[in-house]
Amino acid sequence: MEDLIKRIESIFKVLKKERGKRDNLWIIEVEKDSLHAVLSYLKDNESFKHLALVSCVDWIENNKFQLSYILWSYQKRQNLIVKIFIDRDKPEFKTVLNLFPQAEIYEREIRELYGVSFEGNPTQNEDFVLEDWEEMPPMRRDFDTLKYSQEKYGDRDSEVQKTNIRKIISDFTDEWRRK
Amino acid sequence: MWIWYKVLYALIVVIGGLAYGLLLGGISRKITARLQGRRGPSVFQNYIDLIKLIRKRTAISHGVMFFLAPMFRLLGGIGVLLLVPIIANNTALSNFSFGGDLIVVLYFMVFGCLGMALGAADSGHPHSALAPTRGLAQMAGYELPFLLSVIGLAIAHNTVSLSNLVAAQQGGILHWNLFQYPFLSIAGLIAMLGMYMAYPFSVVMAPQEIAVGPPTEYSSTFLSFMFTGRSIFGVGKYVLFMDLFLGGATNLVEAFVKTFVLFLFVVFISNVFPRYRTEQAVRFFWTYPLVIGLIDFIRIFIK
Amino acid sequence: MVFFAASLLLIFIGLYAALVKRNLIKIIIGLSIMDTGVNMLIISLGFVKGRTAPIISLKDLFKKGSLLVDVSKVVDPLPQALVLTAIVIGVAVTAMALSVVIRMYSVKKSIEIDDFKELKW
Amino acid sequence: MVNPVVIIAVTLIAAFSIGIFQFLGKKFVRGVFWLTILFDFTAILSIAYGFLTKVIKAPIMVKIGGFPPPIGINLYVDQLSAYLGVVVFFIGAMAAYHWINRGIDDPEPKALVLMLLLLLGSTGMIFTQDFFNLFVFIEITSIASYGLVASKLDGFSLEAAFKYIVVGSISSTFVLLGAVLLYKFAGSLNMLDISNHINKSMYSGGMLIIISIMFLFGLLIELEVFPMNGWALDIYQGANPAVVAILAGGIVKGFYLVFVRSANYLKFPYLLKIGIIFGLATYLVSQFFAWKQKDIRRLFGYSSVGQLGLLILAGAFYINGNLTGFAKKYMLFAIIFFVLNHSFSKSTLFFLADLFGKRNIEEWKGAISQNKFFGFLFSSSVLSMAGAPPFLGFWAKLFFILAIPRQYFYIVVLVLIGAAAEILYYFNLYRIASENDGEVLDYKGSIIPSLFNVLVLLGLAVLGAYKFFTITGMEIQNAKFLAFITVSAIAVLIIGISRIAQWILALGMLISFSYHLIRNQNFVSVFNIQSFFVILVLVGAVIFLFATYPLSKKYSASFYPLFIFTVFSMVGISVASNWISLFIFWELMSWSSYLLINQGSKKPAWIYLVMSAIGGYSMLAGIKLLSTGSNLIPVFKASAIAAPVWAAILIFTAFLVKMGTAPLHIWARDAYGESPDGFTPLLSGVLSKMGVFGAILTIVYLIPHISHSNIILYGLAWFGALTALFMALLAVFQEDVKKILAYSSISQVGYILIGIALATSLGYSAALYHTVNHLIFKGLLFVAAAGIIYRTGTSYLPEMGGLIRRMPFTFLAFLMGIITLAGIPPLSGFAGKWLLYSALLEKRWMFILLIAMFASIVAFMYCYKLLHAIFLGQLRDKYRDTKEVPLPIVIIELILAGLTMAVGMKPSLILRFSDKAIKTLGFSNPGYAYEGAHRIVSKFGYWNAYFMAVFAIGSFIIALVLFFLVKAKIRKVGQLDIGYAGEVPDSPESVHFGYDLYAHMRRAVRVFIYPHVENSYRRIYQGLMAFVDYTRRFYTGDLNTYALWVIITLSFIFYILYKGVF
Amino acid sequence: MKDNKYFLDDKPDKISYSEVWQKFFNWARAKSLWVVAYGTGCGSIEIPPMVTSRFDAERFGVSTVGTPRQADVLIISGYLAVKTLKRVIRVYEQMQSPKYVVGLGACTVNGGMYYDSYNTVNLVELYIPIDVYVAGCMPRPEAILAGFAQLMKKIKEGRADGWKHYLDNFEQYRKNQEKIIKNWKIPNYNW
Repeated sequence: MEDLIKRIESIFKVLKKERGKRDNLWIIEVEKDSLHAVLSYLKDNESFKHLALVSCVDWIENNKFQLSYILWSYQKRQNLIVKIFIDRDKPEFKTVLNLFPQAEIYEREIRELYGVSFEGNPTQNEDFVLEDWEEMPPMRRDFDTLKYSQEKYGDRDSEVQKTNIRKIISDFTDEWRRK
Repeated sequence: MWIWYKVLYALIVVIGGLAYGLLLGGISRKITARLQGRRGPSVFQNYIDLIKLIRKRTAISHGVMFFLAPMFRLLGGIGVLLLVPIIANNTALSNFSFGGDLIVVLYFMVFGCLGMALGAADSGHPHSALAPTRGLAQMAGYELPFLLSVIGLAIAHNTVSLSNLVAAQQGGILHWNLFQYPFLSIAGLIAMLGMYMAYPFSVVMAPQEIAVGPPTEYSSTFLSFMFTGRSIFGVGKYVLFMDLFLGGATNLVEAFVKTFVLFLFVVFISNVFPRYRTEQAVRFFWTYPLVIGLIDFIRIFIK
Repeated sequence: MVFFAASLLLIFIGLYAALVKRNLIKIIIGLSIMDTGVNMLIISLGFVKGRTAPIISLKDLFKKGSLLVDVSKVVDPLPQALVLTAIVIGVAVTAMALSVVIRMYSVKKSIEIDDFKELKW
Repeated sequence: MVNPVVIIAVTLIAAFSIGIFQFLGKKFVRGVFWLTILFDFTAILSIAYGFLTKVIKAPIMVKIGGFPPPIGINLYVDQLSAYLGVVVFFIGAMAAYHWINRGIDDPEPKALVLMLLLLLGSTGMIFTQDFFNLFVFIEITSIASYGLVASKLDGFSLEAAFKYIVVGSISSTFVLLGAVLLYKFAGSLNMLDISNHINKSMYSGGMLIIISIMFLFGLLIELEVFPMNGWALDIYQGANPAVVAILAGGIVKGFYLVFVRSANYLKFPYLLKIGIIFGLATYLVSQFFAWKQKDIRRLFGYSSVGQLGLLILAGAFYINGNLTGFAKKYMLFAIIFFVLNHSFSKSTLFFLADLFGKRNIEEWKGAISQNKFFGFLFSSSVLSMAGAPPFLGFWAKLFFILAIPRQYFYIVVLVLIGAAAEILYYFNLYRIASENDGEVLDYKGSIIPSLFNVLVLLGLAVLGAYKFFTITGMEIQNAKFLAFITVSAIAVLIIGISRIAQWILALGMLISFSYHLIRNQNFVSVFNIQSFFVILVLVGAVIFLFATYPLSKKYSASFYPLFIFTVFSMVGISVASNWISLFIFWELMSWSSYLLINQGSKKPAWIYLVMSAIGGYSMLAGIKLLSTGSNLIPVFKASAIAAPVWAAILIFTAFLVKMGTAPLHIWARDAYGESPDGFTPLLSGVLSKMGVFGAILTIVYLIPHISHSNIILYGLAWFGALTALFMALLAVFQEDVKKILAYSSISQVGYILIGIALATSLGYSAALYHTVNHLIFKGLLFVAAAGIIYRTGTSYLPEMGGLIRRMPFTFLAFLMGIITLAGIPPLSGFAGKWLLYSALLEKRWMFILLIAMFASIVAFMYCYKLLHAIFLGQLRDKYRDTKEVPLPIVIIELILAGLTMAVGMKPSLILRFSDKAIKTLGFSNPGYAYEGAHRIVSKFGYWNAYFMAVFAIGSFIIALVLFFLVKAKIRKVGQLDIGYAGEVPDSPESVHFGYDLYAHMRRAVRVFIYPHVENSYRRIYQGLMAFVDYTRRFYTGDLNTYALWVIITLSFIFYILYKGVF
Repeated sequence: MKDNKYFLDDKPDKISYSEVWQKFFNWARAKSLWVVAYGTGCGSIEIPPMVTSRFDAERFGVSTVGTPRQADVLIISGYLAVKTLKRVIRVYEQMQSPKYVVGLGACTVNGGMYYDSYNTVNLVELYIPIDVYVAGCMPRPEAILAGFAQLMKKIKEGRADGWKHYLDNFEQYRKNQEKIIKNWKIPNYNW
């Protein structure tokens, strides 16, 4: 796996590399302009034929969106995550549909939930999960779901004890991480 | 004047048939539940269901055929029950069997099915339209052994009058067609399984697969009529098979016992077999029961 | 008998040409030979050895002093009359055939049968 | 009256003067030519007229040079020569006109000279009395023909001409040899003289055989007999069509006359054998080789050659066949009719082929359909050529078949096979020509010669019919009726400008005819099986004709005439009193219905025609078997004597074809499904019942008198049962409304066949009842289908759906029809089933009973499919504004639906008629009895229709009342308001279940519905085609081979003579 | 989609009735509950155990049907998104009166653990009249049966008139529904 990363480094500029939680999982960060080249190289020369997922992370602190392309090689049985950062104020990127047709639906999902538009994806503006959503994309971290929920769906005015679930969950996960 | 007595008796028979049919349905549900290790509903559950259905407040209709189909269904059921003699040569319980003979009954049995199929098709629901095609295909399957046994018996006894058929079987249990012509009877009884559309031949209704088959769009009063028709039809068919194979009945108790035995036969078979696909059912009917029945059929043909 | 054999031989030669030769002109020659054979046969039918031709000259007429001719002296005249007609017809046919062949040659620049097999089946 | 020699002399002088004075210009040349033709024609016509009016009583004998017969050359003109001369000159004139009109080949004067020489030669050939003179005239004719054939001066014509020259030379060599050897043998050249001198015993010597064979063989080559006719076909293909027209239409007939006459004078004893061998071989081989032919002229050439073969056969029988009495007369007329028919129709066909200009038959698409008048001429000639009644060819063929002695039955069979093959390829051409999708094509040139020819043909058709009926002495009422039919059809055709007027006239005719019939006391009082079917036909026809009103504007002007023709010919069938008149009207019906179906779709019509032809001709063969020495026209009742098994089977085949019984059903699906919608009800409801009628006649009059009749009847019942079952099964998987109904029709007729095959009174009751009932409900269904197709524009079931909302009345009627079809009790369908089953039980035919009952169960499947796919389910957007079907159709539908209800309650409405009819079949009772007013009792069971109806309706009303008592609040909802797993369906199409409804069933019955029979037919046809395609390479196009075959044939003749095969 | 070609466009009538033998019929209705289980959320996995051998709801007359036309009871089995709500409304309106709704799980009560989700309906009774809520995340089959017992009791007492309430306050319900469902693509009333 390290050889692979070295080979990539010899061709492309790798900003950051990191071993994942398994031996066969590595994460590299590349420049956003070279992503297509990298993916194309990986697909054609390194047998990463399968794009398992495209995901998005909202780094609101850095004013960035991170796009992660998770690749899988059936031959080598290796995962490689290629990530890039795009400007959060200008959430636009180019589609990888020409390399991986299955990216269509992932990009549609990201478009709906994060508002990142992918130039060249013809179906990106269709509904993915939500029907007729008109607000801010709901997975952005500056979207206040509680407020929205209360405004839109109301709240039961009863003696049900309200717990801040979010706090509990974050406490729980913090604790779990600490271990 | 006698015709009005007949009508009166007929009413009683129909109401009795309905009660009996609903009860059989309840018992069937109970038996199924017990076989599955459940307590199951009360044996009177079908009565309750019927009452509830009748007293639903609203109903929808899709068109004229949709509207009339439950009536056809009920008419088909009543027709079959009333055209077969429950107790032959009994003023009250031979029903209207003077109106026609076995051939009439055979064709009248289709009346209700066709009516229901048309209503189902009129509802515009694709599942409702699909189910009758399955039903008719399966009918083409089971009618062949059934007709085989019926024709065999008719030729053997030189009659197609049901009363005469019953009369020919009197005089002891060994005179029953079941024992006189065992292979024909087996073919006929297997065909009966298909006729009741119980498992393994339940592809028509096929609950959960195509909603509930033909009556998918039916509700409330319409459904109650279908339910009624189906119950009465079921009883009518049991009586028919009783007359054909089990020697008919000389009194009501005997009729109840014999039909109940037939009923148990259907219920127990249906509870231990999974569902056939349409073409599997058709192939089944065109092979085993047919071949079995042909043994007696040829015997009669040669004789 | 010799005439018979010879004429039959001629007829068969003609037929042979018609059957075997691939050249149109040769076939026509064969037909002519066949014609000749038939004509010879016709002549031979009327021929009686030792008799003269059935030609009546004025001299003969006046010599005998009557119009009657001694029929026993001459051969049967009818076949000779017939053969004249037949020869004429044969010539006509040959002429016709040759003119057709000329036309055929002008169309296809060939007089071989193999080039004239378009009409078939 | 003119001296015949003048004709020859004038023609000769004219020919030479044209040749000499051609510098005087085109006008002079043409003037002389036409004047000569006119003179010759007038002259010969006057002679012929003299013969016709019996002014000239004896044959004319012209002594040239005043010498008496044995010495000089004589012309001998008898009746036949004169008539043939008229024909030759007529065709010649027409061909010349056509030729000049189409642009005669250069140089024109020479061509006209050759034409005159040709006519001169053929006239002389017909007239001469001298063998050598005959040779001379033959040569004149031949040389003229060589020139004419070559006159086009292109590769094809020159090639053909050269082949002709070579083979012709060989032929004339033989003729010459024969003539001179004859002179040597007999010492004379005069035909009569020779004839007087020789007798049959001289043939034992051997010399005369060789001589005769030489002579006749030469003529046989000219007559284009089988192995030696490659050159002739090449001429037909390659030469100018005008030349071919005169050759095929006139000159060859001259050769034929010469051949027959010479053989007669020579008392040639082996003529019959030679005629049978070569005539039959020529006829059959060319009829089959033509199948694969793509060049239309060569196709016609094959046909001509075939006709010549038939003529040789006929001539051989006439001269040498030991025919006596009527048979001889029949054969003579057969020959005359064949000659006339072939001359006029074939020359017309060649003219038309030239006018249209296309050689490949595939390029003939649209030739008929786009040029109406051209189409009329073409159709008339083709119909006449193929022997369709009432054209001359039909009478010729009929005479021929009747005249052939019974011991030569195999000839009858082979000739009829050839006739069927001829129909196959002629109407393949006709099919292509009547296709409608080609681009607009027009013919070039004048159609006047063709028009004259066709007018003559039509006149000859009348003559033929007149002669046939007068000579055979069949009842004059047949002839009258045929005339009546024709006149009616022509009357309807004439007012073809307006379809409405045609409709009114046709309807008026039918109704007034029916009224006339009912007023006829004789008809009403003697009610028998025939009256039953007459009434059936007329009632059905009136009803279905009435329903065609809204559809009429789609149809061509010939629709109603043909409709009338079909209907009246069915009446003719029903009232026929002997087999021959039955056959005549049967053929009329087949052909007119073919033309009607052809207006809808071409290929199915063609298959229908071929199957009908096979059926019709097998019937004719069967009838031939029934005839005895003196009795050539078998009557129904008298035919009881010694009817062989094969006669019954052959006659039955025709009826089985019309009934569509498997395995003869292959025509039916598409013919029913794609015929004009206005005609299909008649086709299904009435026309197929003619098969039933015929079957009843056969079983009543023929079957009881043959051995093994029980086995035959049982076999028939099996055929009926299997038809009923498998056609029903096939119907289930059709996706076209009319095709479902088509298969259903065949299936139902299968039931009727079972009933007939039972041959018991109850069986007949069932059959007759079901016949009427099938007319009612299948007519109803087809009429309704016609209306639906009219409104929706499609007959494809998956395209329909939900039409109950737009066409409630049609749905009601259709539902009634379907319930009747399914045989469910309260309506009339059940009675037929009950009677049939009772009859089967009575006879203990258990297996057939099982299959029949099971078939009716299968029928439910397609019944449901029809109702569902047309009327139920989701209504499509495009039919949202569709209206109810047109009013006349609704009226008919409701009348028929009412009838089914009425009959369902009271089956005696039909049964009282069928009872009467059955009594005339020789049964004392109808097989069942009435018990009380309504209860019908058979030996096995009983059935009370009235009670059933009252019971069903009563119960229904009670159920309905009950329902309204307890019903909930009902809302009628929209069509897409269905429980669809919470979703909203987006269009009706997405939730309509309409295509391949029985896909699951298909998996179970795949082996039964696989088109085995169609495929077998296709394989046979393709196999024959391949065989023909291979064997027709026999005509290599190589001159040497042609010459070789001449020699081989001659050797063959001598060989078999030597072996003493004769 | 508001095209009356395909759909019946009328609003339902209000129903007011009085019945002879009311109690008897209510008893029958209570003893014969046909359930259309509309699997909206994780509760749908709890329905099968309820009707199979261990818990055997059929002994109470509760059985399942495959079509809303014949059903008496609609089980909203948990978490209800806006998107699903549309379908639930359609299914509910296609059922024939009298009809009852059982809300299953905490999510239907107040959103449960998704109370602050952007897409979970917190108060289902604003949109569909709920007759019985069964609390729990998820409730076990016993709890569901208890809920059914409650429903039966209500029906017998004649208090299970959510359906009537829906018809009577149809405009109000529809207003609530339209408030959260932006683009109303289903017919005015789902007959």
